[in-house]
Amino acid sequence: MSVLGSFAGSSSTLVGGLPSSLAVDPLFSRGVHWQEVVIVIIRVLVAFGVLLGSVVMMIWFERKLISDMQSRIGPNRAGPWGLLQTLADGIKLFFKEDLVPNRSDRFVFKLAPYLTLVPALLIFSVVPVGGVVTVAGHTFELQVADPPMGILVVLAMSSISVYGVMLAGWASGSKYPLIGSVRASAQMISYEAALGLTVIAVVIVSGSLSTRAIVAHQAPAFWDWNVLRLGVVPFLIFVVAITAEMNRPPFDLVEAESELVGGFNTEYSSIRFALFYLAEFMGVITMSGVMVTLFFGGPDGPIPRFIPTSDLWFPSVWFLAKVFVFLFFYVWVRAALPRLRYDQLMDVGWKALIPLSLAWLLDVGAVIVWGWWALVVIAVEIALGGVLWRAFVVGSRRSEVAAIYPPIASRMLTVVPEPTAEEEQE
Amino acid sequence: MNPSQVNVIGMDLVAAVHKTGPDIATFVVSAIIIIAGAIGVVFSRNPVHAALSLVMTLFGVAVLFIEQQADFLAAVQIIVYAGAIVVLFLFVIMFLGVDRRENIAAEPLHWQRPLALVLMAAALAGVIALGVGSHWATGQQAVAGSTTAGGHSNVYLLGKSVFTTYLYAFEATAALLVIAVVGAVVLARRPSLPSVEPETDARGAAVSGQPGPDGGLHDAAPRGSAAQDASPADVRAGQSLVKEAGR
Amino acid sequence: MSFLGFLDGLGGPHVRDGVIHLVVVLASVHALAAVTAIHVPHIRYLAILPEIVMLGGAVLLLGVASLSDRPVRMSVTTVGTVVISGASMGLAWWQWADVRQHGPFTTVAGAVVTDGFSALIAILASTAMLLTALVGDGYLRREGVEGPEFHVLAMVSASGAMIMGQANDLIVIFLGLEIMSIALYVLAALNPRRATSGEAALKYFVLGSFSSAIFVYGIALTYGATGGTNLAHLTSYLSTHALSSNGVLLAGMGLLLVGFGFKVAAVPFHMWTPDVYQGAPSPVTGFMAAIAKAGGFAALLRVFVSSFGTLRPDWRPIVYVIAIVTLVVGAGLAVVQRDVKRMLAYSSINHAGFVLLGLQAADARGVSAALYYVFTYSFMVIGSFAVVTLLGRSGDVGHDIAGYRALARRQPVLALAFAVLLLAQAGVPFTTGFLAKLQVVAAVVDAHSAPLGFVAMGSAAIAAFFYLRVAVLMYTPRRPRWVPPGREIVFDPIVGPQASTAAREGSGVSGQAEPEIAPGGSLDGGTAEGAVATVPRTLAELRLWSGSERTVAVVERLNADLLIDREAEAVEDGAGGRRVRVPPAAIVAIGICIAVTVVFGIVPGPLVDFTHHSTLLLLR
Amino acid sequence: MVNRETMAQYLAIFVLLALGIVFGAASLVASALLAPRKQPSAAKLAPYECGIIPSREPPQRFPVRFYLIAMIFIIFDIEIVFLYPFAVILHQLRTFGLVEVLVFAAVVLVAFLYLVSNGALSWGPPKRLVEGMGSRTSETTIERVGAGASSSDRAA
Repeated sequence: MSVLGSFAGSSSTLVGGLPSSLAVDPLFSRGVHWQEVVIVIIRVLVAFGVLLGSVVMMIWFERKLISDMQSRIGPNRAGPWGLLQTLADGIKLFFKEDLVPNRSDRFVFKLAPYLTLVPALLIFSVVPVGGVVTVAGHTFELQVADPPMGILVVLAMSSISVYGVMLAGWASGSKYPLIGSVRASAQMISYEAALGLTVIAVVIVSGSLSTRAIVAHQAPAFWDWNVLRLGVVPFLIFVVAITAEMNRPPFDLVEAESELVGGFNTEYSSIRFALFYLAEFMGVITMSGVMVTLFFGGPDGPIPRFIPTSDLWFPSVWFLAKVFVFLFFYVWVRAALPRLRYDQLMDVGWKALIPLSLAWLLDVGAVIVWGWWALVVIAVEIALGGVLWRAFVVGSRRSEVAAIYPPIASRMLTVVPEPTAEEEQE
Repeated sequence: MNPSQVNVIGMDLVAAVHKTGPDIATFVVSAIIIIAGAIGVVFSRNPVHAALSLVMTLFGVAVLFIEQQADFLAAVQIIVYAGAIVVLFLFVIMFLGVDRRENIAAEPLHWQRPLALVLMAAALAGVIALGVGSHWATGQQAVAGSTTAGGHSNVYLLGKSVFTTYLYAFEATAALLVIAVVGAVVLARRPSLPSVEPETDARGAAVSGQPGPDGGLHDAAPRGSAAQDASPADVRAGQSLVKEAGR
Repeated sequence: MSFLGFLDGLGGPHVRDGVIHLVVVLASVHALAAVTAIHVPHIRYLAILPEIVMLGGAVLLLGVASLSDRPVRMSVTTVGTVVISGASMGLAWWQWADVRQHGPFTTVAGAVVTDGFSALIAILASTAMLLTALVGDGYLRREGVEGPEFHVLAMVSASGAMIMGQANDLIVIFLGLEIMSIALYVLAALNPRRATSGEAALKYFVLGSFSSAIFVYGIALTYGATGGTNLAHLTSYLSTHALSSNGVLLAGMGLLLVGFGFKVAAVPFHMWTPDVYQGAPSPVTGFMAAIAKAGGFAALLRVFVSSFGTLRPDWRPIVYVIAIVTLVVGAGLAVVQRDVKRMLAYSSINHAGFVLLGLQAADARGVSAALYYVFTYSFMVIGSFAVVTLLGRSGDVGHDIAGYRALARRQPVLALAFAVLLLAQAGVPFTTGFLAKLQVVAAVVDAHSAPLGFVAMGSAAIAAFFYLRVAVLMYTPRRPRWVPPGREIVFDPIVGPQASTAAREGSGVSGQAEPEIAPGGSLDGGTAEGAVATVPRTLAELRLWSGSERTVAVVERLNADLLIDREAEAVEDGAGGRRVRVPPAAIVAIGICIAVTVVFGIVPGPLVDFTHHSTLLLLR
Repeated sequence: MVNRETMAQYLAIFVLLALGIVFGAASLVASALLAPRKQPSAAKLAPYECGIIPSREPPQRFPVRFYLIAMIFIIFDIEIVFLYPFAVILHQLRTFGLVEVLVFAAVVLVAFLYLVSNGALSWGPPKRLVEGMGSRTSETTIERVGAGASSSDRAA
């Protein structure tokens, strides 16, 4: 309990920020000093560079790991162990023809890659990647930005990222991209709800939306990480939802090659295609970072007693290590699992994840407020789960479809009789 | 809050408030974004472009919210409006086949557009007159209290407000959501009996095919296997297949 | 214990705590709760019980319907709705009694006020719901509309009106308005067999949303001018600040008036009314007329008379003008209508003008009169549309006034009921309609707006004409049954050129469609009785009639589609005209409406006292 | 909390946004400079159809169910938006707040039940096939083609 008490104190300083006396009228004191602006710009540049570099590495890592898992060699020509392969591919794409199909909506077609790239990039801004550092008298956290609504930036951007896929498919003016984008947009909004609900569970325990505060609440050691504190289930839901949100395997129906050629980006070539590709892998990295932030204590080490966390480098190392685990996980899943069917995908999202995550977050709230009496809530929820199941059964029964086509055999074999004279007169 | 006291404080602050450079810059930029987006919504011939312009406007409004320190509202603006409602618009526009350019030339009431312009000018003048020459009780920090009074975050205060002052409104929203759902289903439904209008009936009888056992939800397209696995349920594509088979 | 000691030795108190944590993860989260508490609002449940019952009932009905395999039977939903609205009404009466004894009170952080006014509106809304459930039962069976959506939406809509009646905060008023309106938009589209139903819903929705937006803007400006949305705050703020010429406040008030004006169909904002009333399913139209007016006027009276009371000099002239225009346009345009529903729509605009008189008076007497008017009008309009529903037959079509000719011969009871309700709307003495008109006019004359009273009486005279026209037509004998094709063109002094159309239909020649098919004739068959003869009943007859094989097929199919349940329901009387079967539930509903209208017209005391006391409690 | 500190945070986000856009634009410019300039052939610009010449428009209509999905999503999104402030102040609101939210969630759950039981989420392949059409003759084919023509008119 002493541990818990200490968080409560730390949280109020982090969340509360300045005392109210200083915030009498923010209009007076809103100016931002130029030094701060410079620091901000430097931070952003560094973060951007690091992110781009890690994307390049990630692509290489994925290809290499997948080939290992499939007993292939993978890229091994460009650079040592094929490390420069991604770079080479990128450069190659610059030299390719930039086609805009003649049936396309040109403006939207050109806009779509940005709408995919920018959200993936902005999500990274709220992920705390390290501890507190002091440079030239200015103390700041290793994090691009820590707005008070931090985690909502993630959700807002993931809801914006629907646009990229949706518009890319529609603007192409072609069949397969359109189908891919229809699937993708329905899929993404479906899993976004589950995503939001699990994040709420996290917010309930930490009492703040700021990512830095969420991380601070998970100090000092691994048993206080939200993954355990919330009872693992929200984390599992989050992992599934985020995977589907990014259209990663096994939820990559968007670009199911066997059915849809290349999915929503079939008509894209050259650097526009590269931007989509970049955004996808950037999403993998940033979302892994979000997961670490929300559930695995961000840059905190597992046990502070043995391994220091207050150092300049250790937090970042911890963070990278945790993120790496998730990156490995994604590649592994891609290699191991087959793609879902569309109805299975929708069923998982709507019939399992969303009800479960809603129930779980209410449970968390009930436990906080009522303690053991929350069991009553849980019992009621289980009963309601039965009711929901009943509704699913009714729904599937009501929408049972009559096959409109006769059996193939009869279609082939029916002999069409010549109309008799009488019938013709009739 | 005692109103008279509020008024005194408000009056005192009117003179004192002045905005700093970044504030003005933020405001100007987001105002341009908002207005450009709004103009785009009105003048785009392609509904998809109009919807995207709407997103632009919403984004600009979110920036203004941030500038007013309403962080949470800004996030909600993006998540709900841009992320859900305009997506629904786009679904309807793109996937239900209304994404065609509108023919604006056809205008049943030819005096309508000049009248709209006049009314718009009048409304604009009214708004400006109101903004400049009137007494506002709100707008100064002191009235509603700081948006982050007492060291609490914006969300905290908003939540407090929702669960105390506006509790009844909050619960009433649930009813609103329920009828929204019922309405969506009712309107997406097809009749279980044939239409009574003779014109539609002559065709409707042929078109409606099988109304299904329950009068439940029906897709706009015939529900072959194609519709089931969400591949294109294009009406014409389906029919021309039949046509080919018939030959 | 030794285990914990061991852990202590291993990793210190952190580890120990952590292990406890892992064991009872959920339970220990409990300890995170902070100490500071927010002062939560006190809720007195009596104030919101009618709404809770109504909304809860709707949600329950929806849930039950969702979980049963086959569609819930109509009798079940109807009985359920009647029980729920009855319970809600009972609770509203309880509120009324409580308020009479202990006085009004506010609750839920001042967002809700319970006084006689709100109790009256709750009683009115739940009664309207009950009557509509009775009327709707037969209609829904006839039209083959399955499922509980009608009842659910209507109940939610009714609770929206109740919320508007008891709201003490502009935000709550807005939510009540939206809950009421959105449900009504969907209800208007409820009959998927008629394209006009969908068209009506679309028009209502687009214009209604627009007016809602205006309303919200009004709220925003009012908030800007006063710094609050709570009506009590508004009242106290305006009484302590001399803001009468404040532009923001006036603009906000004006926009609020526009928003309300749309809902109650006052004249510059009435454009939707005729189309929507005509297109919406008939029981819905009656419900809509009652509920939208009740909710709209409830909030309008409360906001303007009570909160903007100090600004009377500013808004009374506006209401004066709106009232005049509403009275004149409503009455004037109703005269030229040929469709009964459309005529009733314009007449409802006219009635809105009368209620506005009460608002214009802007005192206790005016509010009392307005309440009385709204209360009694609801019964008249629901009853009228109940009759219209019954006469509409399958498909809810053929509301042509010409079709009402000689109704008294075929269905004397129904004709009598309709006549009584129409006369009551016209303001004939010994009905509540007369008292209602008398009271508002008296109130407005008292409030030194006598010219307005004269205009109102003039419009009542015009209105009497078109109500009486229908009443007289119902008692006018029918024309000869069979008119040979193209032979005779009858000019009817009352219905005018319509008669010739009817004659053409009688000949089997319809204006719009192919001559042989005569769809107009078959559609109007029930009421425009000349048409009855047109559609041949047997194949042989048809062949004689047209001689074309193709026509046979087309007409056969048309008949199959159109006459499905007419066969089952319609009972022909000897004269060849078709009687409609009147479901018992509808009889009960119409009976209640007429009883209220006539009984309280003859014995005015109780109802007048009722509305009078509600007003006193409002103004306290 | 607000003022300098917060504004600096948002400034960083906007700088990152600008940087992302600049990066995208720069790479497009680079591609425009480096890519081959020749006019692509008509075949290259045609929609990709696996080598088959496209003969009809891409589909105009998708099942209404997609629209219903978006509708349900809005409902849940609004609920979620209300839950965020609730989550932040639950520790202060305690039982009261939780009960209010449970009521809210229960009402929304009924809406969800209604949607589900109306088949809005039944994507699956039909579990039981009902024979909807008799065996085929030339007559039925003609009928079907006729029906098809009129229904495509309606869709258009």
